[in-house]
Amino acid sequence: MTNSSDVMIHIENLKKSFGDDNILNGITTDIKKGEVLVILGPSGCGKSTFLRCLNLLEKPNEGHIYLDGVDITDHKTDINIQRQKIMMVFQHFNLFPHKTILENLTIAPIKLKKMSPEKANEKAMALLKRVGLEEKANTYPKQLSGGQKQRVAICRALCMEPEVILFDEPTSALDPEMVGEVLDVMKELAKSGMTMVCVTHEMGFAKEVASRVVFIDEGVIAEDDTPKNVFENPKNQRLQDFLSKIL
Amino acid sequence: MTNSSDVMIHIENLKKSFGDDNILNGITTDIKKGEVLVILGPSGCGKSTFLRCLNLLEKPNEGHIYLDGVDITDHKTDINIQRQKIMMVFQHFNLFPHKTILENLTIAPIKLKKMSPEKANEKAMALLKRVGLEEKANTYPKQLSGGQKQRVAICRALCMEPEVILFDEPTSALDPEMVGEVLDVMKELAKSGMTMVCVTHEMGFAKEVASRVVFIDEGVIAEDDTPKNVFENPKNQRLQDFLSKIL
Amino acid sequence: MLRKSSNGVRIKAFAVVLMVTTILLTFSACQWDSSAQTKSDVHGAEDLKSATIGVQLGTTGDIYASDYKKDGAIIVEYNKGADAIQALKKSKVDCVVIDEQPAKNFVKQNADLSILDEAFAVEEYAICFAKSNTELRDKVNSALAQIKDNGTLDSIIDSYISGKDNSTYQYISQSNTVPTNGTLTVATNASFEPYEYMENGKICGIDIDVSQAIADILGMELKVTDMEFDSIITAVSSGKADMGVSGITITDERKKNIEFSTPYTAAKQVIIVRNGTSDNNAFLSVDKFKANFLDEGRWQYLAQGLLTTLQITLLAVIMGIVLGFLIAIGRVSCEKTGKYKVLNWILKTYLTIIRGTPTMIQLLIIYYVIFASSSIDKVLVAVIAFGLNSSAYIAEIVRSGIESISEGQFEAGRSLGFTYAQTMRHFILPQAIKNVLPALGNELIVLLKETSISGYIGIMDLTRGGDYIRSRTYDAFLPLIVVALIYLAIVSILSALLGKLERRLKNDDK
Amino acid sequence: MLRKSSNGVRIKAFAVVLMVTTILLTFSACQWDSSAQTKSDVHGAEDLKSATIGVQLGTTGDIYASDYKKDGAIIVEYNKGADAIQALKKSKVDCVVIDEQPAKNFVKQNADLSILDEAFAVEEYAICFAKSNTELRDKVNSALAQIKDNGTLDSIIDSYISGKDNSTYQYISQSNTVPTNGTLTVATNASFEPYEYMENGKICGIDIDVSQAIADILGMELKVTDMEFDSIITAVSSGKADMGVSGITITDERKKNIEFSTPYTAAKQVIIVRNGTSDNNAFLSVDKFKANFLDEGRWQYLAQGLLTTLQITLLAVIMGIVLGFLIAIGRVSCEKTGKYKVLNWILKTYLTIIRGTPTMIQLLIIYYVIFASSSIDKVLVAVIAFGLNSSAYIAEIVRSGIESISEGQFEAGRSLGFTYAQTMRHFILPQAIKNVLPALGNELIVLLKETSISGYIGIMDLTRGGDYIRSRTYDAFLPLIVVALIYLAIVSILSALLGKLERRLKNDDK
Ligand SMILES: Nc1ncnc2c1ncn2[C@@H]1O[C@H](COP(=O)(O)OP(=O)(O)OP(=O)(O)O)[C@@H](O)[C@H]1O
Ligand SMILES: Nc1ncnc2c1ncn2[C@@H]1O[C@H](COP(=O)(O)OP(=O)(O)OP(=O)(O)O)[C@@H](O)[C@H]1O
Ligand SMILES: [Mg+2]
Ligand SMILES: [Mg+2]
Repeated sequence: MTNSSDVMIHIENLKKSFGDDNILNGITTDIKKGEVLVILGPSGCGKSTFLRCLNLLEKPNEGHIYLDGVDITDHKTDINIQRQKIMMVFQHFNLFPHKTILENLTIAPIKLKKMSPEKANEKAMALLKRVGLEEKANTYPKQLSGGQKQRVAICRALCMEPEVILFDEPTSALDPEMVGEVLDVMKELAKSGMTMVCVTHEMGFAKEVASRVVFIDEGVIAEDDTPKNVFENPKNQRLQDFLSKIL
Repeated sequence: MTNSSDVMIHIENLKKSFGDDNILNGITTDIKKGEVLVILGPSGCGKSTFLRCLNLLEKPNEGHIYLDGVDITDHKTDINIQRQKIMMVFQHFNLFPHKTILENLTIAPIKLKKMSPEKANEKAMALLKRVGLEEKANTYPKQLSGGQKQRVAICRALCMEPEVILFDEPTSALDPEMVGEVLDVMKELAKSGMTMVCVTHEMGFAKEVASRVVFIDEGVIAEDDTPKNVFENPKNQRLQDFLSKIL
Repeated sequence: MLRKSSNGVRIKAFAVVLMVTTILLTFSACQWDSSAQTKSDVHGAEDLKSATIGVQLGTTGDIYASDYKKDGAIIVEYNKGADAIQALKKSKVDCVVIDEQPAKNFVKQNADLSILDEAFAVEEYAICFAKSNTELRDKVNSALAQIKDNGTLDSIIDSYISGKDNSTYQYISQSNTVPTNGTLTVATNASFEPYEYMENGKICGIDIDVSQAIADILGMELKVTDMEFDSIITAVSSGKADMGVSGITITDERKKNIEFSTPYTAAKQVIIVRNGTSDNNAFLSVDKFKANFLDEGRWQYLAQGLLTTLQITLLAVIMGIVLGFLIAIGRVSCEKTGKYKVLNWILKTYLTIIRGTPTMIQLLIIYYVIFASSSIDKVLVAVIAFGLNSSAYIAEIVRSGIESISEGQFEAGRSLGFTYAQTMRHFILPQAIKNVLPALGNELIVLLKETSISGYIGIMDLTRGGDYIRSRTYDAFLPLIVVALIYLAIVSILSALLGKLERRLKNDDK
Repeated sequence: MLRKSSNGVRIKAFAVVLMVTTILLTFSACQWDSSAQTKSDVHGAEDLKSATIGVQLGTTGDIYASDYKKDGAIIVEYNKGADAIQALKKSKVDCVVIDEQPAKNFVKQNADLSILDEAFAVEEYAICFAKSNTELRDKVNSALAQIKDNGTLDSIIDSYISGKDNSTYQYISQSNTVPTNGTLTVATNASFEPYEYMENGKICGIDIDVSQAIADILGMELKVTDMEFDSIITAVSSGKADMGVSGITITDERKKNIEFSTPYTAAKQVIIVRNGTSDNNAFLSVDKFKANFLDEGRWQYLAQGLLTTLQITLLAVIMGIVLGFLIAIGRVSCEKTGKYKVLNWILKTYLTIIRGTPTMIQLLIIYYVIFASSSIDKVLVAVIAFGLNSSAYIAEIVRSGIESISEGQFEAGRSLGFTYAQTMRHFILPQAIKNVLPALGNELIVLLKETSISGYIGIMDLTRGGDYIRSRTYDAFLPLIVVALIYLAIVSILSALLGKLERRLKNDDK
């Protein structure tokens, strides 16, 4: 068990199957503090499943995940407490349509962190200002464009002051003209030192921001290197095929 | 009242409005026996409405339509008898899904023309053979492709031995690879001397088969000429715009 | 269940008006070909021989009328006098033989019925004395005449016969002086209500009050002795009693042995017939309206019934919603987690049972089986029955509402660190509720209509209230129609509100 | 209304099994805390003074029990003896005072009840003779002993009291020879059923049969004379009649004047109490089952009721479908053509009324208002009521079915030269029917459940059948549960068939 202080998440032999389908076949890796990890892989290879295992939206069949040294796969761990450290941003935003933007941001801190509503509102407004949406605070999600929604979703995650944020194809449900505004927010976040795990097809983002790129194939990590090496000098045959298709 | 023997349909000052919307603003024209009339016009100009007025699926507000010398807009005319002379082929085929192809073809002759089932079947099979669908006789519409459905719909019209057939964009609901097979049937029909009125965006068909082309704009006939003149030397400004867009 | 017409409230207001017309027309049409209102063929007791006679089961009228069976009369026995009258009005029988007192009431309320002048059977009651005691007899006769004239006799009889329950008259000894003329001993047999019977250990009844009134006039003290009926005459003859007062019918046989006073009352059987005047076209008359709703404050049955109906509906729907939500949440949670298989089975079975059996049966089982031994209020029983019933339907509504919320909402909640229950509460249920509000409103309407079966276990709900008035006024039309109109009005109002709500929710979602 | 679980039939078969368990558990749980089955505190007539006494309204028991009111007893009067017994079982009263004969029946059927040995009140009936006529008295006494011994007396009494309706025994004069010992004149008062009363102009009854039996033994010809009750003793004393037989109670007073035979029968009031044995856990015993369903062929009520229910449902759904289709076609045609505005209004109003009022009210209006005057069969009334009711719901189902058929189908039909009606018939309706079949099936299920209110107008449907058995066996549990199971079974079968149909239609459309 690696427990050096700069490791945020330690993943050990993670396996996951749905019925007879083995999706993840033993994944072992460390995610360091402040690292921006980009995960690549063909459709259906298990990228989302991997991400969802990290905050236990899916229960792994085998293996261990240590978050800040705590084994979150242990039955005794209170997963709801651990999840507060590791937020997720979804492809389809999943904002709460019956709550205003501000409420979307503040409900979790208020209810779960017992933050005072005033403080939560202040914090939320600061975050919204950061992504340029402070004037939308009191509107409802349906009044926002896709890009705006995703920026709000990122703010919602940040509001909980997590240690890691997971992104599952955060731009692939967006119209092309909106992709940029979301990526900008993510880039800024990466620069601010946030630990991020991103599943994305935005190679530009990966090249510019990622500190490490992992390629998943057949349920295992088939390549794990710097973006430079991965894009310019891919060793794995499948990765080469994959890159030739999407670049 | 023009009643020369070679006039099939005489249309006199036909007006039609829906509520306050005046769609047809006084259309007057003759359709001769054996003529293939193609009607052009921008979307929503009233082409379908015009066609539907011809067999009284829409009731004109003003004007008269004489079919073979009979005023079908007259209250005293039995419209159900007159309609048997003037069949319609729809954009969405409108086959009867609960009846077999053969039944689709034979029900009208049997019920309306009191044709014996044997004779109707024989006739229907001959028509199906003509369009290459005899082996589909006992299947149901849902088992056919769009092109096959439209060919069946044409056979259904022919089975009633009409004097005129109206086509309302018969190919525009079809996948491109199926357009040809339907146009072929229509061309063959035109050559056989059938009087046809077609709304279509298939300019190739219009150029090749039409004996006359009519352009409707603002509810009146804005241009009425041979295909050659219409396509190569359009006089009306709107027609020029229209052609420049679709060619 | 109730799809809404797009035109909404205006159409409905119109509908209510048109409805009355339609029903009236239907009704008139139906009445038209019925030969209900022909005059009876019975004009006297003689005609009974070939008549169909309605009687109340087991009454004197029944016994007397049965004598005509051998002559070819057909006797139809009804449980209630009112039913016999109803049958007479509908020409199902030719006449009704019944006691005079109720007969008078019936005829008062039905202009198309008359009592034949010829009494069918009369029994006159008189006071008896020893053959030798004509002195007392004469005194008593003059006393009787006096109380007949001043109305005392009628008041006494009325208080026992017509207004027994809420009698306002009670004969109270009126002599202020101490009786000075000695004792008047009266023999009676206290087992012939209302003439003489025991109540709270005291002998009372018409005969006793009459005797008291006579004693007052004669200035004597009354002493009543109870004995066997067949001993009374002996007691009077032998002088053990001064007189016998015990509903004694004057017969020739008896006259040989004893003296009778003038009769003080007569128990009469009469014949009611249709008189040929039709009261058909009067079925919306002011009188009818008054009889059905204003007389004796009958509208209160409807008001009370409406309250009960609304009470049952409201409480039941609340119970249904609470239970329904719990069941739905249980079902969804079980299916989602795959755990608690037994709970899921139980819930599923519960739903299958409730939705596979009639509400009526559920009501009966809950009333007669589950709460058989407890003396729980019936309205509460109904609330529980309808609450359980609607809970099953509401559960399925809510379940489909929850399932219509995308899985992503769940994941968003959980990934923020909320527990399953918190996610449900804060994110899933608020959205689900909004989605199912129209369906819940519909369920309220369905339930309101369904509560009309409460009368089966004897609850005075709106339906039963109308039914009750019907059983008092012998008029089915007005009470039932008015009840129907009340239901229709409530349903229409609820539908209109529901439509408004639906439109607002739709606009909200835009 | 009835959403289907995807697992279909297998789940349902399981559900039925589990259901019984669930209900039994619920029931046991409910019974548990009820203090129903404690032993009564009444051990003899003395204890009545401080007891709550159940009686049947207006019976001798009622009158006698009322004597204890002054001592502090509480009298609760029930309309039916059975209700009083039910109340006793549920500890709502401490004991029931009632005639001996029905009491025996009740106790036979309820192991937890007993009759106290101490009879509450006994009236012995005997034959009376003139003081001087001891010779005849002795002869009659020995004749009475003879018919008591050979069972004739019991048979006579039984045939009048317990089995009156379906009596198999009738006393028929057994002497084959002509009576040779002269005439036996009997005085009676034929107005005391069942002892002596007039039937078809003849005097009959227990006393008459007993007299006949005695006359047969004595070899005498019987002659019965009807007279006033209080004249009988005089007639006998004076020798006008040989003996008096008229349910005459032996009293000391009478003994002074006449001779009595040995009593030939006794009318007894008895006290029924709870004996402390519980019959709770026996509610599924073979005996209970036998009592509820096998004895007296009671299952026939269910079978007959089920038939009636199915009959009403089926006929009503047919009527509903026919009417519903007509209304739907009318509505669609009116809206499409924009003509016949009045017809459209009437149809809309009809739908609003039917769907805005409870089925119960509709049933009552149709029974008591529309068909009040005709003697139409009640089942037919129900069929019409439920048919009209379902027609409104079916009309909306069909209308939405028709509207789901694309306009193009209409145009195709019309453009081929078919008339509006032909197009409807050949193209629109066949497709619409296929679309609405599942909804119609559902309506059938809803209707089946709804017919359970038919009992309200006195139809012996399945629900009422169970209710009827309940009123005979004083056991609410078994009959109602079995009825519920029958409904559940039918609904489950229909649901399964419906599911099959839906799957097939879905496959058809692929
Ligand atoms: N809840 C589930 N039950 C069964 N199979 C599942 C479930 N979730 C995912 N899968 C299967 O697991 C495999 C991996 O899914 P996953 O969504 O992780 O792929 P992915 O790499 O994210 O693909 P994409 O790029 O399309 O998002 C797929 O074959 C999918 O069908
Ligand atoms: N039943 C109707 N009621 C009201 N408006 C109608 C109706 N049918 C057609 N219209 C209107 O009449 C106008 C002409 O319609 P029509 O279908 O004849 O146009 P079109 O020339 O066939 O167009 P397209 O090329 O799109 O088929 C349109 O504006 C349409 O909205
Ligand atoms: Mg994915
Ligand atoms: Mg068109």
